[in-house]
Amino acid sequence: MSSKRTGVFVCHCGTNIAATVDVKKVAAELGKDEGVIVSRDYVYMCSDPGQNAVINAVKENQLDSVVISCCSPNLHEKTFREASALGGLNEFQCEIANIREQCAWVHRDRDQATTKAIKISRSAVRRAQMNQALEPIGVPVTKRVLVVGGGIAGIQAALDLANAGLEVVLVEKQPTIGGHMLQLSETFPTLDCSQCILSPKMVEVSKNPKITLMTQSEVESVSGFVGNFKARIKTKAVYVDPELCKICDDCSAVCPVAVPNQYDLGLTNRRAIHIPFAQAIPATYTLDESACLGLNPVVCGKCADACEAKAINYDNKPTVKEIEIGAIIVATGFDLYGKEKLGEYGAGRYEDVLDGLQFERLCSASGATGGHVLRPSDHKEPKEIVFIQCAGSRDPETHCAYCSKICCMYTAKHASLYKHHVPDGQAYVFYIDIRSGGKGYEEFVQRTMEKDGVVYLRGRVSKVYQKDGKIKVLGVDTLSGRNVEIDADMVVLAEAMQPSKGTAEIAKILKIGRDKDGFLAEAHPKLKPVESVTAGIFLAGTAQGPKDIPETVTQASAASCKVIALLSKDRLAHSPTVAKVRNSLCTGCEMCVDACPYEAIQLVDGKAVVNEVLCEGCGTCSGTCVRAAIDVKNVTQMQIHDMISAVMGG
Amino acid sequence: MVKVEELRAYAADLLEQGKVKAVVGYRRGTAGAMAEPCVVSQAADAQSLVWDPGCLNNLALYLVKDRKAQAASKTPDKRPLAVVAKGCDSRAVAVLLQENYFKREDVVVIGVSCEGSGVVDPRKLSAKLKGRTVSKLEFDGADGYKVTIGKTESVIPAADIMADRCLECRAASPALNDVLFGDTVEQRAYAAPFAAVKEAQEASEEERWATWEHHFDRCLRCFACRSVCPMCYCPECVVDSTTFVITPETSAEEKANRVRWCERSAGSGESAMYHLTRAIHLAGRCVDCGECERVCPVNIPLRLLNTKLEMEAFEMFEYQAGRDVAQSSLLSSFRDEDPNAFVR
Amino acid sequence: MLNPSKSMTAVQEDFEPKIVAFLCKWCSSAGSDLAGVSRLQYAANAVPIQVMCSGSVSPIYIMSAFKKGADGVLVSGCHPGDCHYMKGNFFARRRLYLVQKLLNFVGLEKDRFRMSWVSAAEGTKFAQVVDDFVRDIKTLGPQRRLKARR
Amino acid sequence: MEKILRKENLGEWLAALEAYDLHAPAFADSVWNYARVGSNNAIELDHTNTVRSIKEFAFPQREIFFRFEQEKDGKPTLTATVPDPRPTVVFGVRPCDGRGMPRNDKVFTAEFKDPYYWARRDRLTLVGLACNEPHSQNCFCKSVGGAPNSEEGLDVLMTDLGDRFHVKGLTGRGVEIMEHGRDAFDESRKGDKAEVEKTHAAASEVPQRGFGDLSKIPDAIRKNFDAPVWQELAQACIGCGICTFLCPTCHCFDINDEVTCQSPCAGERVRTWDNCQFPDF
Repeated sequence: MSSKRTGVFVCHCGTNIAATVDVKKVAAELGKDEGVIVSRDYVYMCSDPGQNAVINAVKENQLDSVVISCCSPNLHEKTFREASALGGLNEFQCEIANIREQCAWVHRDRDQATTKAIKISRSAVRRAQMNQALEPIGVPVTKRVLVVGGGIAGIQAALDLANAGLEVVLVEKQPTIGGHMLQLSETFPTLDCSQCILSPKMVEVSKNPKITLMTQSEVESVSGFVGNFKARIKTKAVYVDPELCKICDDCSAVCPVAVPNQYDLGLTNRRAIHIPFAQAIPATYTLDESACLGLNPVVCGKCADACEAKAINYDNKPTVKEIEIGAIIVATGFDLYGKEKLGEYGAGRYEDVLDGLQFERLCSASGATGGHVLRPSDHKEPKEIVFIQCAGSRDPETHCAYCSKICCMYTAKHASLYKHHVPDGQAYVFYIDIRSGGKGYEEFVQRTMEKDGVVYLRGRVSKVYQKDGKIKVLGVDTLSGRNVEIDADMVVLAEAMQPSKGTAEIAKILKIGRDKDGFLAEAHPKLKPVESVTAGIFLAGTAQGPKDIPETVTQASAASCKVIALLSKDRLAHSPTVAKVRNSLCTGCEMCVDACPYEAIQLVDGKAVVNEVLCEGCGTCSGTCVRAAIDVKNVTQMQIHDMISAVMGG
Repeated sequence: MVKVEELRAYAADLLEQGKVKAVVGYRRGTAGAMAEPCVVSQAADAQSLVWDPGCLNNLALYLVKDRKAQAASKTPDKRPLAVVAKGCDSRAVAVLLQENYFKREDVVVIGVSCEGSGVVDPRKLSAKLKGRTVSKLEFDGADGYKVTIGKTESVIPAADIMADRCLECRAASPALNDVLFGDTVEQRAYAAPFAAVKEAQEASEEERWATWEHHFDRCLRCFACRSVCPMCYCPECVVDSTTFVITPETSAEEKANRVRWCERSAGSGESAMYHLTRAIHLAGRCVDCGECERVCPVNIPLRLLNTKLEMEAFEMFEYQAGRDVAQSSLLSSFRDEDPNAFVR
Repeated sequence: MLNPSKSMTAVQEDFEPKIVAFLCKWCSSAGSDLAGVSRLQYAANAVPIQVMCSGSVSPIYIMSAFKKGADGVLVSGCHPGDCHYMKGNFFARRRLYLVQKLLNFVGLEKDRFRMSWVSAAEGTKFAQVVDDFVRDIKTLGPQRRLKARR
Repeated sequence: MEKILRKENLGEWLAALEAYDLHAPAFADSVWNYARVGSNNAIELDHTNTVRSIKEFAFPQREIFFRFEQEKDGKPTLTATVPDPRPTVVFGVRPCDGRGMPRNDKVFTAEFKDPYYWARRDRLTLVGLACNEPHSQNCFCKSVGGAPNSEEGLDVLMTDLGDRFHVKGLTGRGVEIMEHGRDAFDESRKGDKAEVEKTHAAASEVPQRGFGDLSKIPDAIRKNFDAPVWQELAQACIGCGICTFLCPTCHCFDINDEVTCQSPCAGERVRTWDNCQFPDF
């Protein structure tokens, strides 16, 4: 009957599969199938002996197809395809039957699980027996990288890539790069000045010839595939020419419009024309069009008159630039959870209830108060200050379920900074527990408690309200069991970290997933922590999950490293499982042409023709064609037909 | 009122001037009052052309036949072919053009408006006459058909024997045409659009299945429905390979890759597979010419399957087959606001 | 012959439905992997067939599964807008909307065909979708209508 | 044997045949076809020609030859499935349809006796009904050597005499079923015979579509083999082949293995109607 020579290998995965699935029975049943020459089970197929078993079986029995019944193909398809290839088989003649994630792990009843495992394996056999030998299609790669987000993660990635000789386009929404790190005063645990360690890197970015910096810009759309993406970058109208701007401040001096300064989190005001930070890169003033008096010289035009360099031009328009890149690193960072959502702590209601970043600006020499900790309400020095940890974090009922990871540390930092600024003041910290894993972290917290004499109260705050000029903070110290009541001058909330506003949209544009908390999803929680699910797109920094600066930098470098490896080749292997037209059936109705998401199909003298490089093998064409005139290689309608039969026990 | 002499003259003229290789039209034949298709290639023969409510066929089919013949021929005749087309037939031509099956210049559409009369449904007629055949049939200009059986003449109310599609028709005049005979009539005051389907789906699931199982069981799998359908022009039918044509460029792989979705045997399951697949493959392509139903020797109400889908297409996706040659096909397009509630 | 299950509304515990589940590789299959990693328990009746995209699911697959005796057919893909291939699932949605209408029009029980959006992050939802489907089909009993009789 | 059957006694005769599967013309889905007779034994005999012919009573559209099964690397086991039907009587067979049967008999006997066909055929009794008038303007039995009252291929011929039928047993099987219902019949009286002949004669008088002298046709075809008329006719034909499915004497068939399970390999070998005009015949 069948002239096929198929080998089936059923993995126990220790007891992961064997505990619920009768692997011996699966192997035995599959052994009875047409064309199955070898059918074995083994405790760990992915181990060396396991892989060798495949290699040897292929050699000894001249197998023409192999099926491994094991874990999800996402984990070991590559492993076993390579093993089959070592045995002399074309890698595309190896198929994986997922009997772990989709069977053993989700069922208890041994008989049912075994029956299902047999069906899954059998349909894989039917498919494998009809697989063609295929060779990967070589695709040239664009050795240019798009880095989205100019915070410390983006900066680090851009520099690593550029230093490896790759061209980089760094896109930042704000007028300056630097991100939140630029707002910080000092960094834990060493308490060195944030801007002092960041600005050299920022300057390096602006100086590096390999890096094209695009501020006030956003990614509008991305098309293509790994090695060959096309991106459209939209840049807001830039009214001040960075080349000409001398940063003399004449413009902002005459600007009649004052608005809250977002870089100081509203603690100060700025002019419509302004420079975000003295260290801003690009080093230039920026005209905030939403605040400016209509960009209409007739109405105002003071700044243009004041500018000797003639750097200001109100007529500039937004621009859209299309760039070709080979890979993308997404580093869109975080936002604070938002005071408005934390009413229970008086946030938003009381001026002197601040969030962490505002406190950073109070401590920062370049900040609102020139580095003096003063109450926003009356500019008095707070003598009693309360820090509340986990504001929004670890609170599944009302806020975020996750731990924002850095708050314990920065709260300790804040408390200790406060003591350095106001030695005679008293600081209290409400905490659930202290998580200070990290080099020198625990010691830092201890110092804050012992040397700086900050009072740590283990417990949650029950009430925050204002009473005769003070902010009353009621809470409980669970260690002593006492109720605590503090008349604070200032309250600082260690707000939860959440993905930055743009994250959802960028994820949509890039077709990469997000996790349940909205952070960008990595391809594998352990083994692919910087890869997104989409080939060629990588993740760095807090967009992927809460982390501190060292971790962010590490991940940024890791992501760049992945990109460098990816783009080190001149050609990428494009999967050969692409659509194929059956000419004798194609009537040129063009339905597949309309349906193809990649414009990979054209009509050439009345017949559909597939551009194999553009084709991603999604099969939408074959689902649309009423004549079954187009099929995806190795997922043909014939294969699906037989897989259905197998599943139905036929 | 269509003046058949004018139609004949026009056809004769086309042939005389050699503008077309032939005119496909209707003539009196052996089927009693029901006209039969004819391919007229001599101007003189144009006199045999007729036009009346017995002209049931959708002649667009012959454009398909001709294209296949030309493709196979060593000396193809590139001259255009003319067809007499009713409203629905002209929509079929439109779909074929939309699907690039041939070019506009390859066809001359001689439009005829069915006006008030529409065409009769032979099934209804047969049901009324218990299988006896009618020798003469004409629309009495009002709301009835004058039918002659043997020597006896009688008038049957139009609504009783007019084809459902004509009762429901909203475009009785061919929009796509090179010439139009008869008065433009968009709709007749009989049934609402999709009335038959809407009535059919009133029945319960069980009743509906009882009906369709009865029909699927009776299917002879003669494939006359497929043979008569202008949209079933595929070189090979997906669900049945009797039409498979092996050409010189047919590769071994292609021959091997013929899936047996459906067995030759008739029987409810196999026949359901065939009819349902055919219906879905006609979604957004069926112009409701009713031919599949007419040629069915056991009178399976096939039209319902197709009109059900056309109704959904119209109501959910604002799509009408053959409305616009330039539109992209129902199933190769989508809108973000397409129904989503049925998805879990 | 009317399906004897028509009068039944109670779940037939003894009856184990055969369900074919077409899962798109990027979302739903990944989602069911997640269900596995999270060790969620759900009914073993649905056997997955992984396809690249829900957009590749031809109506004939569904008809064929029913003809071969499937008690239910599930097609699951990425949420609208999240398709790994940008728009494959939009085509699937329109196509399968019609399939579902047609099947029910000839009297196949509405609940026998189901479509769902399950993202790679929705392991729990996947398990839920399968369990709901199996429960609904158990109340319907075996599918005899479109099954080829031999 | 010749008898008279009053129309009101028709049911009585059918009732006497409970040992048989009874089929008679019925008007359903707006066509005439043969259908199993209901328990009330009420049948209509005012039918026109049925759409489907009687051939399928001996040559059904789907015939299972045998079932096969084969364990991997094992020997195939075959189970023959020769039908064992109840004896069957078909009423109201039109003489033209009846004349088809002997031609099919030839086909399924010529080289070897087809057991499947004959298992059914041997238990089939055909009760014809003479046509008193053509049922279609296309009737042409006389041109092909038939007649509205042809007895060929029938086991019984009934002739409608208004209030009663004249019933004539033509074969052993025919006489047998008349014997079963003997109480339902009356002896034919003097004059009946003449009336029957008169009726037959009248029917034969009605003009039909004619082909003239058949013997001339082969020669005529040879002469006009390349005549354009064929082309013209062919152009109108859509090649559906339904004519062959409905024709009483078309008997082309196809034999397929229908695999119901791929492993272990199992299925049925079936004979189905086919059409010698189909591209893949």
